Order: sequence, then structure tokens, then C-alpha cells
Amino acid sequence: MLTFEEIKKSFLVSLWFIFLTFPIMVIRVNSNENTIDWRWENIAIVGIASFVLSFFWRDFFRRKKLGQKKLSKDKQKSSALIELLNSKKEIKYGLLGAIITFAIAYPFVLGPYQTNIMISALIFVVLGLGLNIVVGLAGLLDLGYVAFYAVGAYTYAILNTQSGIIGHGLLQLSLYLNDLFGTTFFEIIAQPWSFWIVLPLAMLIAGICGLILGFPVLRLRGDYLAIVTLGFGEIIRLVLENWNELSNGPSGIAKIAKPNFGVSLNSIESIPFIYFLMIFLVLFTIFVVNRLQISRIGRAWMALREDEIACQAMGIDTTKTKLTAFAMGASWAGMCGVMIAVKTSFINPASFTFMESAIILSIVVLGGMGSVIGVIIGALILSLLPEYLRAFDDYRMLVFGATMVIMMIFRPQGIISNVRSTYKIIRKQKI
Amino acid sequence: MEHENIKYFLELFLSGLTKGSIYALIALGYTMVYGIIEIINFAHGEIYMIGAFTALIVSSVLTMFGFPMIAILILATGTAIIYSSAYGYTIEKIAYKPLRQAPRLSPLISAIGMSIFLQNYVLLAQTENFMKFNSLIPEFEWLKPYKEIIGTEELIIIIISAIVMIALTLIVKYTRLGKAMRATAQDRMMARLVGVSVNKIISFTFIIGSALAAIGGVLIASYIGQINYYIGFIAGLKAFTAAVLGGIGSIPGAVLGGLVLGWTESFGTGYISSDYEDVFAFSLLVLILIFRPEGILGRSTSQKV
Amino acid sequence: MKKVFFSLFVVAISCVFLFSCGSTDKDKGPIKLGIAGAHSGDLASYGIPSINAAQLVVDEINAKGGILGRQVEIMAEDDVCKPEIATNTATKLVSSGAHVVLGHICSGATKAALGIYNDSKVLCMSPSATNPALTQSGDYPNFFRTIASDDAQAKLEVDFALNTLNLKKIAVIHDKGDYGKGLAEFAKKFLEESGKAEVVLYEGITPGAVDYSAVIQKVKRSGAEAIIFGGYHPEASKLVSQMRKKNMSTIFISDDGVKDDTFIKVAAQYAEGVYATGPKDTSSNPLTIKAQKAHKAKYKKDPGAFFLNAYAATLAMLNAIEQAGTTDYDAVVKALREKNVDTPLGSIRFDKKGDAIGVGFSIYQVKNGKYVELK
Amino acid sequence: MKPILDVKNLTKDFGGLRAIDSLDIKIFRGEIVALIGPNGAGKTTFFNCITGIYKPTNGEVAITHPKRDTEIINDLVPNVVVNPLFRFLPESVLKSLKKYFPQLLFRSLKPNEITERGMARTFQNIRLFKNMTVLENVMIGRHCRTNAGIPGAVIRGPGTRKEEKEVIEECYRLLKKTGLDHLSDELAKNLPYGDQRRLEIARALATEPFLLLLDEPAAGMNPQETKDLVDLIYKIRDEDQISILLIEHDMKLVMELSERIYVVDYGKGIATGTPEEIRDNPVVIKAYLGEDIEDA
Repeated sequence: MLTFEEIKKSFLVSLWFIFLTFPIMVIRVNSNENTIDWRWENIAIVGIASFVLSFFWRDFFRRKKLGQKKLSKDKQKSSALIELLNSKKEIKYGLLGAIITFAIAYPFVLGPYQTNIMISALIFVVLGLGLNIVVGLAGLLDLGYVAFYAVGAYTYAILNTQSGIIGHGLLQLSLYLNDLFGTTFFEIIAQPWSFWIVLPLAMLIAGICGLILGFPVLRLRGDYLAIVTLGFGEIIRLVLENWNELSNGPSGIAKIAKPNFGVSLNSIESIPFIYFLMIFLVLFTIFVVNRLQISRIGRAWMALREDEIACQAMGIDTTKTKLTAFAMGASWAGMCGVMIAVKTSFINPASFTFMESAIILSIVVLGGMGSVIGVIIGALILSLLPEYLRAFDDYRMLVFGATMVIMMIFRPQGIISNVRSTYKIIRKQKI
Repeated sequence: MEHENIKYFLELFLSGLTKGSIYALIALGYTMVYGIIEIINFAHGEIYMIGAFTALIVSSVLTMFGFPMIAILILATGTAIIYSSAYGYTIEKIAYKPLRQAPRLSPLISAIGMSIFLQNYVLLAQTENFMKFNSLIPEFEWLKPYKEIIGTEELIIIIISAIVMIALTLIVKYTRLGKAMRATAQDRMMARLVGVSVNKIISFTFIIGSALAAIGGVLIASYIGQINYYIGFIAGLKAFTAAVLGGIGSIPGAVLGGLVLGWTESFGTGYISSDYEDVFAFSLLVLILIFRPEGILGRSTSQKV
Repeated sequence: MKKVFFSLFVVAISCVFLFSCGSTDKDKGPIKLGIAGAHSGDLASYGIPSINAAQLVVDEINAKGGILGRQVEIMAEDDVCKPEIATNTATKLVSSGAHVVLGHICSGATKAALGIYNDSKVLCMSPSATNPALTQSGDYPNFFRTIASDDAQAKLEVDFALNTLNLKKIAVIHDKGDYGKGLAEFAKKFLEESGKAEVVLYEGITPGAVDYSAVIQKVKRSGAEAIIFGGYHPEASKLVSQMRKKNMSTIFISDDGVKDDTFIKVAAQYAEGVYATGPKDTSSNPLTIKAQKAHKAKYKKDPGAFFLNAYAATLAMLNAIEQAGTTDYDAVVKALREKNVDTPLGSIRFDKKGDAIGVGFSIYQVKNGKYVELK
Repeated sequence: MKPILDVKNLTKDFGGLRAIDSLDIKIFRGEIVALIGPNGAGKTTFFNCITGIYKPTNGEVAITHPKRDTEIINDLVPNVVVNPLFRFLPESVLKSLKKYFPQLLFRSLKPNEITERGMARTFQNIRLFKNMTVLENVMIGRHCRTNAGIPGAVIRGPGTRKEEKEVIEECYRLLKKTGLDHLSDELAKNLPYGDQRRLEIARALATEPFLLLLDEPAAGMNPQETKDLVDLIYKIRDEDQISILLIEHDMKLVMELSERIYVVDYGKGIATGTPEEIRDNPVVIKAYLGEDIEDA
């Protein structure tokens, strides 16, 4: 392994990186104060790090090549764990039982803080699963996913606090309708709207926004799609920032009510309820995504991802298929938006930037595009790790970026690659 | 009053021209890389930022040693070009080359990752604050009376982006290298068969694109007077929009796209409101892509079936 | 029947949960001072000074034997200035039994967190959250701050422009951000209410954009004598430099976000003559001198933004606990409102809404590369 | 009897290059017809034109489903598919307006709509859904014959379940027919070349076509596989009454299989007739000899 040739290669690599990072790593200039800080020790760090990493880099490549050869010979090795789980019922149910017990006991054992960050993590799970429909299944790179998240959050915030022109409009409408029908029934639409009504409504509205975004971008190929969706995401944020009458501008909307669980709760007491609600929503999402994956629509999405022309030639209306993917993905984001508004009780446009989209995308990429379990694990890792590793918070985005590159190169299928569902019925039936 | 209106129009036109030239300078790099390997090099904005930072560092160090202005200008720009090119070259080798055969989504995600990584690399290794960037461009004495209309830096930005565009077009059209680049762009396999060293050509494209980004970085930072780690992302996003607008892959398209974008923003600001400046820009992009998915000057490529 | 079951279920969950998170005995043990704010990320430079300030105050108090015979313990939690994370931070502080909280740093994060503190009767005092709604809306009875609110700043800017400079045509420009736009809105409102001057232009500029020349042309065309700008120094220095390069001598009046030495460094010669509002100069106050000296001694560098405000807030909160003789919420709030306390910002107490009485802004002008307070 | 595919005067230009030059082709029910010609003669372009992937420059493509009326599937002749918004206008008005607003009033059928009407194809350079299983690939073909939507997929009621079951059974039947049933759970990309070609045929069959277009189905197959392919094609024609139009370079296969042959060169139809007639046609021999003698 450690041949002279290898060492020479790594040595050259490390020399190159020392050269490359020299001005930025070694010299820190503060042109405001006219001070220059020489950090020679960084040369050593960069040199050693790149020397060592270059071994790993080449080793990974070798393994990847070997892996590819093996892969073509027999079945995917990566799914061995899942195969094992599938084959041994006891292990599968045992593990499932452990997860369920853990999930139920979680808020009682670990207290409100842990529960609260778990709620955030679960929101990211659902966001990841939603984006997974668009990117993982249908293969449409959406960089403006956060826009629908914002739409959901603002739908609930505005309807719940009755603020801005929409609140005003609803009031006028209720007065008008009351006059028209001679009742006081319509006052209800000018009251703070209940969470339970807005949750499905926000999904619907976000879904419609997905359709609206979908229409103009239908004809665009992958890369163009990426930039246009990114632009859309920015447009929505800018509108929220600039249109004070609608969204209260950059100051955001505060005092958003928690859902009514039938008893009066303060914000700490309501945490476990929101947690269980979120657990339910995650299960619901997993259920729906799983069902979709093995359905006619889900297959059409995957075919679209694999080969658009063949997909169309096989009789699939690509327009409709793309639009459903956008709308479905968007509606989950809308749902998450409502949940984040509930959890935080305050929202502002600054929470919905491109970085948020990038993080959700890296969840999907890291977890494994198209794989539900993968996305869940990815979301938990990416949202919980930074909470526990606050000390390394500065390095978080650095690691995110590096991870995205490394995953694409060495493990494009993600942590858990998507295992194609097989249709068991056939074997039994033996037609 | 009539006179006033025309003057205002011309002023906005000029401000759009400056802004557009800035976008165009960066957009050229996007378009070249896309033209040859059909990868959106999301990290291009970061290369521009690194170019500006390198120039800042070199010029600060040289100022400390008391070098004369003109030496600083040449050395700082030269180093910025070398370093940006080196970064461009390395990025291609690390993040894109292993993904030549991968599905289209992979290099794009890798590029986004690279962009985030480089931003935070500079943030951590340097500073999160805005740093003063002393203009490296000496002010033209003869232009002083016209300062109100156009400043030295603005003029230089406009001229350089025009020169760069013409030079690039000539290189691609008439030199051996340009021919090899076009061959690689059209059919990588065939190019390889007829003896073009495809990897070298791709590296070279990245190097040229990054060198342009460095020139852009020095000029623009001189014009604005301050830099931080995030400037690459903002400018890169707009420049990329410009490249797509003009027809990504087309060199005159990138410049035209930049100018159209610059004018849209500046007239939008002047006659409507700057509140929605970016909304104008992105809406224009969406509109153009709906009616001309290949961009203003892009070739429409029918997919091979 | 179903309903009964459901309510039983709900009650069960609440009981178990509340039991499990453990009602820590609040009247014994050390007094816990929570500190929340941006302690990492690109806004850390606003949050770290508040930890340092609190640490200095607490060290001194603990050395003297604490208050009410109890030591003071600091719990610092990071919220990265994001509302979403701020709720986690607040939950953590509340559930680990914080008596009072110094923070948060950003207005948005503060708004998100306050509901949680309020429900648990935890007092919260920010050194830097200037959004007017925090105190004026009446929604947050548990909120106090040692910095004046944005509208006070806007009022000062407008009064200065109208009465001192006697301006008639003013352009109001902001950076579309929470702080800048909020301030600009107040400035516009006050200008219109005064009837003395005309707001000839009201625009938001895109932060980070490469070029503002179109907006500058617009300002020029509007014939404004002055710009009131709401926002931070990077945009301000770009605007000012570009204007001055175009030979425009339009007066530039801005806010606390611009009253930063970086602005002068970056805008260099173009910064001359710019007006900015900032907290009153208290550098001659003995407590200020002491605090800054202590900081230099301990951390070997100059304190950063909002250091004095945080120092004052810590003093005020701990003093109120001592005066009240208990950590009980109502008693502490009463003490804050009634008893004056000596701080680096002067002798202060708090009004009904939670704003500090005796803390204010004054106008500064850049003269020879330095901000000089105008009396 | 009406031809099931009637192509009149079809022309396709790429820039200045005329890839297809006023080509006429007729196919009747139950026929196996071959389209041959030297490389680059425009055969695949012809397929792309009639399946809606390319838009022809001129000409008319009409199909007649055995159980339905004739439909013209490109918009180069008036009155093909009127934009639904303008359906209420009388035909004469539409015809006169067409000159001014062709895009607005008319559009050609999209590839998926053509497939839906009963014309399915395979691809010369195999375009399977590589990361999906063999069975799933075939199931995609059933997409246009089924209609479960999102609610159906989520709720999975009896209707959806029945439909899914039928889809699986039908696809399994097709896999059996093409001899791929033992590979049903394999990923398409892991199949050997010959099996991939057959999978493409199975996938096309799943769309229930009345006319199957095969683009070089025997390319890259060994003699045994080719022989199996011939049997398969006969079986498809005889059992399901599906007509077949194929492009092929393997002359032995073409002569053995097809009942009629069209020969194109430089986009023009140069000859048509039975295999015997074509074999002896001097024009054809010249076209091939001028190109590449080995193929002939």
C-alpha cells in the first residue's frame, strides 16, 4: 500500500494545497484596522491534512471501482442490512418496537428542550421526504423548495393572527356576508383561524403554488429548472419582505397561536402535544410517500427521472406527471410551514432563505435520493448534530458543503440507497 | 423638463451598463464552463470572491512593504488571476471530474456543495466582517471633470468586459485551442478520438473562466470598495441568471444577458421601485425562459434520440 | 365517551410530562442567569460581548458573596439569531431553571422566545433588541431592555433633520431588513406627521447588491436635500461612496447600525460629515470606565457592540433581585420599575412597558475620521 | 381496407439539411413491414417524426385504429387537434385562421398521446428505465391504460388494488411472452443486451398498440437471440393482431420476416415491394453498394 509512488503523489498533493491555501489560510488581513496576521502554523495543518486525506481519497476511489465491479456481478451489497431486516421478522419487529417505545417515551424522559429540538428534526424529516418526491423520485432539481415552506408558514400566521390585508379583507367579507344573509354566522371567518383547518388548507395552497411554479418551468431541462426554481424561491421571500400590507414585512408576524388540543396549555406544556402531532404527521408522510412510490403515479415519476423521452414515448403525460410531483412536494412543505409557525410562534422572511433550501437538499442527498429511511436518517443527522455540537457550529456549513461533494463522488446513492420494491404477488400466483 | 427626462434616462442607462458589465464579466465564466461540459459551476461566484480576497491580501501586504501603486496593481491582479485559476483547476479536479459519467443531477449538487464549502472556508480562515478594499485602479485625471457622469472604475469595467468578450470570441473561433474546445463541447467522445486531449481542454476552460472571475473580482471590489465572504454568492447568482438569460454556452449571449439584466434592474429601480429590483430580474428570467427556453442567443439543441 | 377518553389522555400526558421535566426548586441553590443570543455564526460579534459583560458583573458579585446569600450562575445558550432556534434555546433555559434571562440579541429571535419565558414567568432583558413592538405592543409584559427602541432613534433623526438642519425635502431609504425598514417606516411617519418636510422618495435597496447607482440617480432626480437611511454600515458606505464620487453632497443621516467605526474605515474620506444616531456617550461614567477596564484586563481586547447595554442589564436584573429579596417574578418586576440602579448607562429604572428610563440616543457626526457627539 | 398508418409526403428539415424528403408509407392491418436503407438514410428520423418526438416540416401522418376513426396526428394539415379553447369555432373559420395563429389553434399530438392512440415504439439505442426493475419497466407501459390518481394511490381502495393486480398480471404475461419472467425483479441495467432489447418490446406491448415500431430490434444480438426474436415478432403479430414496422440492418432477418419492404436513401423512398422484388431491384443494390457492401 504505502509505496514510494503513493507517498510521492500525496506529497505533491500536499504541496499543491499548501500553495493553494497559502494566502487565505496563512495571511489574515484586516484592512479596516491595517493589521496583518501571519499564521504560519496553518501551513503545517494544511500540509499534513491534505497529505493524509489524499491517501484516503485515492483509496476511496480504488474501493469505488472495486465496488462497481462487484455490483455488476451480484446484487447490491449496500442493501444487505435491509435484506437482513426483511428476512428476519423477529429483528424487524423488535427494532420497530424499540423505535416506537423510544418515540413515545422521548418527551417524558428527556424533557421539553430535547423534545423541542426533536420537533425541529421531525419537521426536517417531513421537509426532506417532501423534497424527496420532487428531487429523488421525479428527478426535478428544485432549489426553491423553501418558498412553499414559507407559503405554509405565512398562511397559518396570517389567518391565525388576522393580520395585514388578508385579515382586513376577511373582516370586510364577513361583514358583507353577514349583511347579505342577515346572520352573524360569518363572523367566524374574521376570527383567528384554527390550526386544524389551516393545516390542510395550507397544504392545498402550497400545492397550488407548486402548480403555478410548475407551469412555466415545464419545458425547462434540469439545470435551467434549478436556477428558475431558485429564482422563484427568492421572489417569494422578497415579496414577503417588501409587501408590508400582506406579511408585515421583515418584522415578521408574532404571537401565532398553538393548536387547540382540547385543554388549555402554556407553551412549555404544549410541547409534547406538538411532538406527538409531529410524530403523527411524520408517520402520515411516510405512509403516503410509501404508497405513492409503489403506485402508478410513483412509477411514472421514477420513469420521468430515468429517461424523459422514453417516458413520454411510453404514453406518460410528462406535463401532468411533473406538475403532480411539484404539487405533492410543495404541499408537504406547506404542512411543515404551518408546524414551524406553530412551534416558533413567530416567523419572518429571514427564516426562508436559499440556505434553508440547500440544507433540505443536502438532507435528501445525504440520506439517499428516493429512499425514505435514508432521508429520515439524513434529516435526523443534519438537524440534530448541530444542536449537540454547538461548539462546532462555525464549521457546520463547511462540513455540509464538503459532505455534499464527497457524497456525490463516493456514494451518490446516499447513506441508504433506495431498494426497488419487488412485487411479491407474482411469485405466489404463478400464472 | 423634456431635457431632464432624457438626461435621467441616460443616467439610468449608464448605471445599467455598469451593472450589466459587472454581471457580464462573471457570467462569461459560467457560460464557458457550461458550453464545454454542460455543468453549472455554482462555485464560480466563490472563485470570483477568492480572487478579490487574494488581491486584497496581496495588496495589503505589498502596501505594508511600501510598494508603489502601479506595482501593487500588477502584482495583486496577477496573483489573483493565478490563484483563482488554481482554485478553478482544483475544483474541477475534485468536484466535477469524478462525475463525468454520473447523472446530470450529481455534478450540480456537488457544485452547490463546493460553493457552500468555499464560502465558509473563507469565512473561517479570514473574517465575517466587511473588509475595506482600497481601489487598485488609479483615477484618470482627464476623466475628473466628467466624474458626475462616469467614474474611472465604471469606465474600466465597461471597457474590460467588452475587450474580454471580443478576445474570447476570437479565441474560440480562430485558434487551435478554440477549435479543440468547440470539438469537445460538441462531442467529447469524437474529440478524444481525433486526438483532442479532452481533460486538458476542460481544465483549460476552467482556468480561463476562473482567470476572468479574478479580473472581475479585482475590478468590482475596487469599484465597490469593500468585500466579504458572501459577495461571490450574490454576484454569482445574478451573473448566472445573466448567463442563462443570454443563452448559456454563448459568449456574446453572456454579455448581452448581463446587460439586459443590468438595464432591467436599473430602469426598474429608476422608473418603478428598487424594492422589487431582484423580482424584476428573476421575473425577466422566467419570462424569457418560457418563450425562449434556450435563452436570447442560445442555440436550440434538439435532444438526440 | 370518546371525549372523556381523550381528555383523560390529555391530562395523563400533561401530568407525566410536567412531572418528568422536574419542577426544580426555584428558591434554593444558586441564582441562575440565562444568556441567550448569537454566540456563533456571522452575528456572533453582537452576542459574545453580552456573555463577557455578564461574566464580569457576576464574577464581581460572586466574589462579594453573591446576592441574597446565593451565588449567581451563568447559563449561556446560543440562538444564532434565528427565531426557530431561539425557541429551543428558551425552552432549554426555562427547563433548566433560569430565573432571569439576558437576551436575546436580535428582535426576531426575542419575539419568538418571549412567549415561552412569559408562560413560565421568566423575566427577560435584552441589551440590543430595538424593535418597538417588543415594548409598545403590550404583548410581552416580561420583556425589558436597556437600549432605546427604533422609533426613539427615528424620532431623533427626524427632529434633527427638521429642527437643526431645517431640511424641506428628504429621501428615506432602507435596506429591507427588520431593523432598517422598521426604522425607515417610523422616520417616514414622523416626517409626514410633522408637515414641515416632504418625503420625496421612499425606497428599499437590496443589501449586498453590486451597485446602487440607479437609486442614487433617483435620489438626485427627486431633489432631496438629505437621505435618512435605515440599515447597516456595508450598504451605507456603498451608498455614501457612490454618491460622493458622483459629486453629490446630499446630507446623509443614519442610525446606530452605521455608527460603527468600520463605516468610517471603509468609506474613508467619503464618510466625513455623515450623521448617525447612537447611544448617548457615557464614556466618562465611572462605571463605564471600570467595566471597560475589567474587560481589557480579562479578555485582553476592546469590548464589542452592546457591551455596556448588557453590563447595565445584568446589573439591573441582579440588583432588582436583591432589592426584592426574592427571585419571585412579580417582586422583581416591581423592583425594576421602582428602584433606580446605577449602571454604565447612568442611573436607570424601567417604565411600565419595559423600556429603560434614562437611556437614549444622541446624534453623532463624522469629523476628521471620528464620530463626535453633537450636543 | 384503410391503411392503419398512412404517411403522405412526409418531409423533415434540420436547418438546411433535408433528412426526410416527401416520403409515403402505408401499412395495413396485420402486416410486418420493414424500412431499410443505408446508415443515415433517415429511418430513425422517420420514426421520431411519426411518434411525435420531432415535428415534421411538411406532410401528413394519419393512423386508423382498428376500432376507431382515422386521426391525423400532426398539425401540418388543417384541423388536427384544435386547442380545446377554440373547439367551439366552426371548421371553416379555424381553417382560415390557421394561417395566422398556427401555434394557438393547432398543435400536433405529443408522443404520449400518440402512444395512447395505439402506436408504440422501441429505441435504437436502448432507453430503458435503468434503475427500475424489469417488471416496473413493463408496468410503465400500462400507465396510459390505467387511471389511478393520487387519492387512489394513497387510499388504495378496492378499485386501485384491482387495477394494480391486473397491471401486474398483464405485465407478467408479457414478460412470459418475451421470455423475461424469471428476471422480473432484476434492475433493467443489469440485464444482458439481448434481454434489454426484448424488454423494450415487452414495455411497448404493454401500451396495447395496434402498430409496433421496432428500431433495429436485432442489433447486437447473436444468431440464436435473433432467431428467438423472429419467433417473438411472429407471435406478437399472430396472437395479438399487432402490425409491425421495423427498421433493421440485418438483411437476413428482414428478408425472412417482412412481407413488404420500403427502401429509403437520403430521406427519399427509392423502392417498395416484397422481399423478392427488393432483392432484385437495381436501384436498391446501387444505393447499398454505394454505401457499404457488407450490410446488403
